[in-house]
Amino acid sequence: MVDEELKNEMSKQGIVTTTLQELYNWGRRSSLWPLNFGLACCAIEMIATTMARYDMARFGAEVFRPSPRQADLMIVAGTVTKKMAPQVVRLYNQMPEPKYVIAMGACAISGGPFKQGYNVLKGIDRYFPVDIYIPGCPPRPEALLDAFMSLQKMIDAQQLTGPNRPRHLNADAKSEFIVPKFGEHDLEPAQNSTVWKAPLVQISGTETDKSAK
Amino acid sequence: MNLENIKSEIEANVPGCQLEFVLNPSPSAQHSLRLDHAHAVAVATYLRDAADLRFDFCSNVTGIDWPAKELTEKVKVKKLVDGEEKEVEEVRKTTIPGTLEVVYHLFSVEKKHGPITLRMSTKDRETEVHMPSLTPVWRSAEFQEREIFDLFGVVFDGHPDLRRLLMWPDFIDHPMRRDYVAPDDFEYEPTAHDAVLQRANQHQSEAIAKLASEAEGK
Amino acid sequence: MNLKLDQLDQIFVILNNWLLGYLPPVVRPLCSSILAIALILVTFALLFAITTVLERKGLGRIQNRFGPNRVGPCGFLQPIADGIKSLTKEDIVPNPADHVVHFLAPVLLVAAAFMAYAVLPIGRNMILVDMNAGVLYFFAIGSLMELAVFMAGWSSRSKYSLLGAMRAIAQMISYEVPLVLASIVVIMQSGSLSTVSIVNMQATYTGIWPHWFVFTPWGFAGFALFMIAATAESNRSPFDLPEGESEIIAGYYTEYSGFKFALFFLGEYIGMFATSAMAITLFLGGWSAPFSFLTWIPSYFWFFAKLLTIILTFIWVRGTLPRLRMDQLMNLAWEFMLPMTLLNLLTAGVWHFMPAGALRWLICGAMVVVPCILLSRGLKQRKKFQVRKYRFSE
Amino acid sequence: MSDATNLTAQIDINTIPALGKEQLLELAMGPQHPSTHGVFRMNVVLDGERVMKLKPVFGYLHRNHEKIAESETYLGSMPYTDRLDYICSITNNWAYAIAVEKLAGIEVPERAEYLRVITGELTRLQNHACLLGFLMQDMGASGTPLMYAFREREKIMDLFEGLTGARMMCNYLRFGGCRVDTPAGWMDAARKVVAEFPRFLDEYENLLVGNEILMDRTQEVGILSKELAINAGISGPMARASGVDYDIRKVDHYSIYDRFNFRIPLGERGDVYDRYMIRFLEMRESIKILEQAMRDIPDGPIVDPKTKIRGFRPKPGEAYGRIESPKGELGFYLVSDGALNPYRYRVRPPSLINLTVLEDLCIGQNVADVVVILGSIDIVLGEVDR
Amino acid sequence: MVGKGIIKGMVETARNFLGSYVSKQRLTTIQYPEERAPQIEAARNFPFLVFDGTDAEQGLRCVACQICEKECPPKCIFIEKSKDKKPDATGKMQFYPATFNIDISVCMSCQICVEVCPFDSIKMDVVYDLSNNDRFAGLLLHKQQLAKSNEYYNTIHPTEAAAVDAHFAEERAKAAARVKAAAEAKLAAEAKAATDAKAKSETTLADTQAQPVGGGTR
Repeated sequence: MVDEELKNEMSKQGIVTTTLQELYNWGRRSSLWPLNFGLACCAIEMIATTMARYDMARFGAEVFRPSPRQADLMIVAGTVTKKMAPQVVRLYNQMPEPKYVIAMGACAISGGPFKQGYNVLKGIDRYFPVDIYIPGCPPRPEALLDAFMSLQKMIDAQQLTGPNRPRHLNADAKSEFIVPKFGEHDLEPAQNSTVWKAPLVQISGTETDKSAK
Repeated sequence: MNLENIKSEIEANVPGCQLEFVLNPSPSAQHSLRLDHAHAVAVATYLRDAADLRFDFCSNVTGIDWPAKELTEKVKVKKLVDGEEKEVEEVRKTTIPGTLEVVYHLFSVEKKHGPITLRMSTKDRETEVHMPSLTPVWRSAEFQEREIFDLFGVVFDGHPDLRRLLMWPDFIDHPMRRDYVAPDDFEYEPTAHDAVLQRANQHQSEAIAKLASEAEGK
Repeated sequence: MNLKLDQLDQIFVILNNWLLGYLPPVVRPLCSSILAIALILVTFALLFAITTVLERKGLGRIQNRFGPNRVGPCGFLQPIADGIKSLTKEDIVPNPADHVVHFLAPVLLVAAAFMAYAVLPIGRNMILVDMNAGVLYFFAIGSLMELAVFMAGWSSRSKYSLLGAMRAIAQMISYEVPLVLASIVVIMQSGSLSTVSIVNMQATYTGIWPHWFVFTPWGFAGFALFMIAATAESNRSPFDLPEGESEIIAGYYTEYSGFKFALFFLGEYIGMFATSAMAITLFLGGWSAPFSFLTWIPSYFWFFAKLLTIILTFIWVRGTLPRLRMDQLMNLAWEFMLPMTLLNLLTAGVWHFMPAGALRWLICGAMVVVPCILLSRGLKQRKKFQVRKYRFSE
Repeated sequence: MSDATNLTAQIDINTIPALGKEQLLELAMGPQHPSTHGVFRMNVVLDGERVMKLKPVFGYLHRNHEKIAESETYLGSMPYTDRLDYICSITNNWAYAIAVEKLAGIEVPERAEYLRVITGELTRLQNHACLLGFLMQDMGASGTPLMYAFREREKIMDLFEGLTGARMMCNYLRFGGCRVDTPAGWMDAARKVVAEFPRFLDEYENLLVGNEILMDRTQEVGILSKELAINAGISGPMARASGVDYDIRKVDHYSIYDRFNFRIPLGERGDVYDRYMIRFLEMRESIKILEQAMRDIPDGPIVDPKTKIRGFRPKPGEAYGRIESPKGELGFYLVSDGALNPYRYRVRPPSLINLTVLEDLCIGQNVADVVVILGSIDIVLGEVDR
Repeated sequence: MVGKGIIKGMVETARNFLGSYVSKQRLTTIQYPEERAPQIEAARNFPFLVFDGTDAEQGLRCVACQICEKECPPKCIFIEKSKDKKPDATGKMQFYPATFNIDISVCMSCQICVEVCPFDSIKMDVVYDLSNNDRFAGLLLHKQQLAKSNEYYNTIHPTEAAAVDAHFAEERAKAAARVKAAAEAKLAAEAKAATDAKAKSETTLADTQAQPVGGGTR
């Protein structure tokens, strides 16, 4: 591996160095094919992103694959309901590594405005890891493009070896996640505890004067 | 189209039916008729087919949950207290039994009039939740009655395909009932209020207790 | 000057001979073939890469947008990135699938698609094998691709794959018939199954006009029918039912991922190039120049120019038309394409036996146009479809 | 590493009674399927490619809108209505506003009515344009018509953003009026968009209306009879394609639609082509309404000054209000018990009720027709499942 | 003739293809990171808090009245009132928010908080490219992130901000007038008290009159 300084020096002198890692990361990031998969309102903005005005195709990402087997990127666009959650997790499991997830919109991140609904999953990251979150309800198409570029940057910065290597290069890391089952009252399990690590919120939880109100 | 006239017309043509006129005090003045279970289908068929009514378009079917309500009213009662007749205030409690109500909104495509509103109630909310289905009269009620069966738990007798519509088949609750308690998934509520805050706090204390017990176990 | 241009035309042949000159004569034929095969593989793989970009950019332009323009200069490195990604992608074989067949299907598809190039003359004297049954060989190889498709659909054990494979088989077999029949007229006329002699026949000129078969009534009809059938054979829009994404997800390759999926993509495009090249060979004069005064331009240039034109038309059609339905596809094949190709055989016969002149043109032209109108009207009337008038309520 | 489950191994066979024929293929289309317009599932039983049985499965986008609304204030539910039929938020606002106005007896100033009509008809335009695009997408037209439709939609989205601040979730209407008045120059921009819209329609007509493939795929496919349409509660363009002369804009005389001169196109056969063309013609009529409304719009207040934003409590009672949304009859049924939030809040979703006849339309058709029929019904899952 | 419609369609797409090279109408793409669509004034995305002057803490207009917190439909605002007071935009002593959090992973950009705010302190921002990979900390905006200056508000919503500024100027003028009036009243009262005292000493009558109260002491 060539260190940064040397590389800069060489590129100044007109020598372009490309390591295998860079080539690999470049290939991965330049060819992110999303899964043709929309859930709710945000899906319309996702479609709008691929349309003429915003044209996601410029990044080589207009190849919306209808089959998860051929997709690299899952854009969770919309509310994930509890009835839908097992299917979403299954779709994620069916995607081949390396795979990435963008949680688009409030609902996909946290359940959003429908958070308190009995059939709404409070965020898809309860069942599998999400790489980029886009807040907004719905996020504008530009926001999706922005998230897409952040994802590309994230891929670019990945080291293929060492402790920080991405999941798909780590033989110990799982690429398959538990698919929840339909229970009598709720999904079982309600979250995948290996993925979902919510901090114990002390912001409101300990506000006794507020709860007394 | 006066609902009173319609009522008397139905009563004349469907013998034995018991209709109750339900007044709607709001400015919309959409009053309604409450049907009895035994004659509901007959009345509905009459409404659909009668030449001057022709309510052929059942637009909307709604369920409403009325849990048992305890009314407390203070009543002044004359009582003999210590041999003396006195007016005493007494708190009288009356319980209005809970019921599940289904509301149908009808329009006429042919005559272009409407709406009229029909209602039906179940006997209670626990066991006697049956009600005749009007799907044989209006197909449009099919999915809506299924939805009410799903979310309120009203069982429609005579419905061709009464399954849960929105929730999964193994689900056992009826979430639109007002006493439904949603499952506990309040792990992360940074901006919680009121009821949610209580649930979140409860969750939190449980989680902390669990952590503590785990630590003890170790 | 002329000599030089001739050399340019034959540059690959000359280079080949020059390279082989260093080898012992025993291995020369083998090495020659290997060289040519390598060249074909590289050229058409490159053409595949360019076509995917052109298709995506062309569709983009049709749809009022840019299309890929960020990866590499003007987006032309896009296929390379796609390739790298596909190569490094995890390869999933579903547990219930037949692993061996699942693996063999894409390999067979690509192999079959490339094998078809053996008999396609890419330029003057540029052909791998000048087989005297070249056309026959081509269609035989074409059926191999159907086998590959069915293997893919069957081995995946997925319902969508199976539906896709069923559709693909039905479609490909149905269109095989008009495809072959449409090309028979050329064989009748040229009296040869060899692709080289077919092209050589067309590479002569009257004045400045070439003797391409497409410039005869039967040739034109044959070309049109051949192209329709070829579109169906290569599963391109509007006949892309086997992979009709809005209906059956991705058809027979629904369960394929990673490089196997890329191979399917490659195989489909290579197959499409091959059928288009066959159409060029049969009807458009192969590598011959469109005007006699343009013969100085190297022959392979003309071949690729014609190929690119056909590919662009494919892209254009894809950008415009909705997909047909299965039964309509079949109706088209059996009720329109088949009778038309059979009548076209008759036309070609009449053309052959009539003396040259305006009358021949008139009769043969009528023999093509009249049944075409009648058949299409019949098709339309039986289905009773029409543009409708609507009433309004005030 | 590889996944054990097959893609379609999730069929719920219990929902399809066995038919005793071994050649039948059970196929679950959805909930993730490219042409179910979201998360909708159809359990289809196929004989070859012919549909023998079809059972829709709902609830994959059941977001408990009605339950949530019972704990929201009346105004607080307004932004939630945006997310019902998320393609046309303003008509959803409108239906809800009309129901609340009926419940509380609120009058709407004239300018606000005009603004409602203008934004509502713009919504109808973009909904129908998108629908035609999606329908063509389902037929496999590789996105071109959809792209053209979205090109026009973006112009209308710009208008919405200029007026209401958001592209999709406008949250524009208020009880007794509208939220904000038009900013300077907005009306001119809107006039320009409306004036250019017919050009798009012509382009569309050239591209597809006379297309033989389109006609062959849509004519005599998915025929819905007039009687069934009425009995099954079908409303909107779908009912009108079957010849039901019922447009709530004409029947209920709500808002100020009486002032405009427009016609209702009616179909004869009730097949997919009619449903497609009725929407196409409706767009032309909407343009007429828009032109008249933009010509006549008066100055004045945009909201009834008596209505309160906070602490709005209608008297106990109930009301059912409905409008002609682009999808059909969108109704809201509200029961008030005099509190800050509705006691019962019910949406009458045209998309769901129009799906009642899906099985009737699909039986005996080809599997490729199913997606086209579904597309022609024009559903939005946010509204179907709420 | 079959094929006429198809050819018509092909011509249309060809026209668009060629047109994309000459006309902006037929090439509508805005190449996002480099080009951006012109900012629309009414646009809204997430709320922010306006502060006057330069100090975000001191100039914050919010008085922690918690109306927005209550009215927010998805309940994504969390406010904690301060214990002490500070002068607000018009100079009155008011509470201020000790904590003001907005969970933008829940916010639905409905603008109701802006509508109900009586102090013009919460407004809608137009920034949309907020993608983040931090689920918890990255999407919970605190007071420091939310507070943005009035100048910024003026740049993104000029018309609206001008009206608000005018309103505030008026309020401030009124407040100043009130202060002045109060001061005058105080002076007058003092003078009166002096004369009263004088009178009192003369008349020795008990002073039962209430103190005259000036404006602005509320």
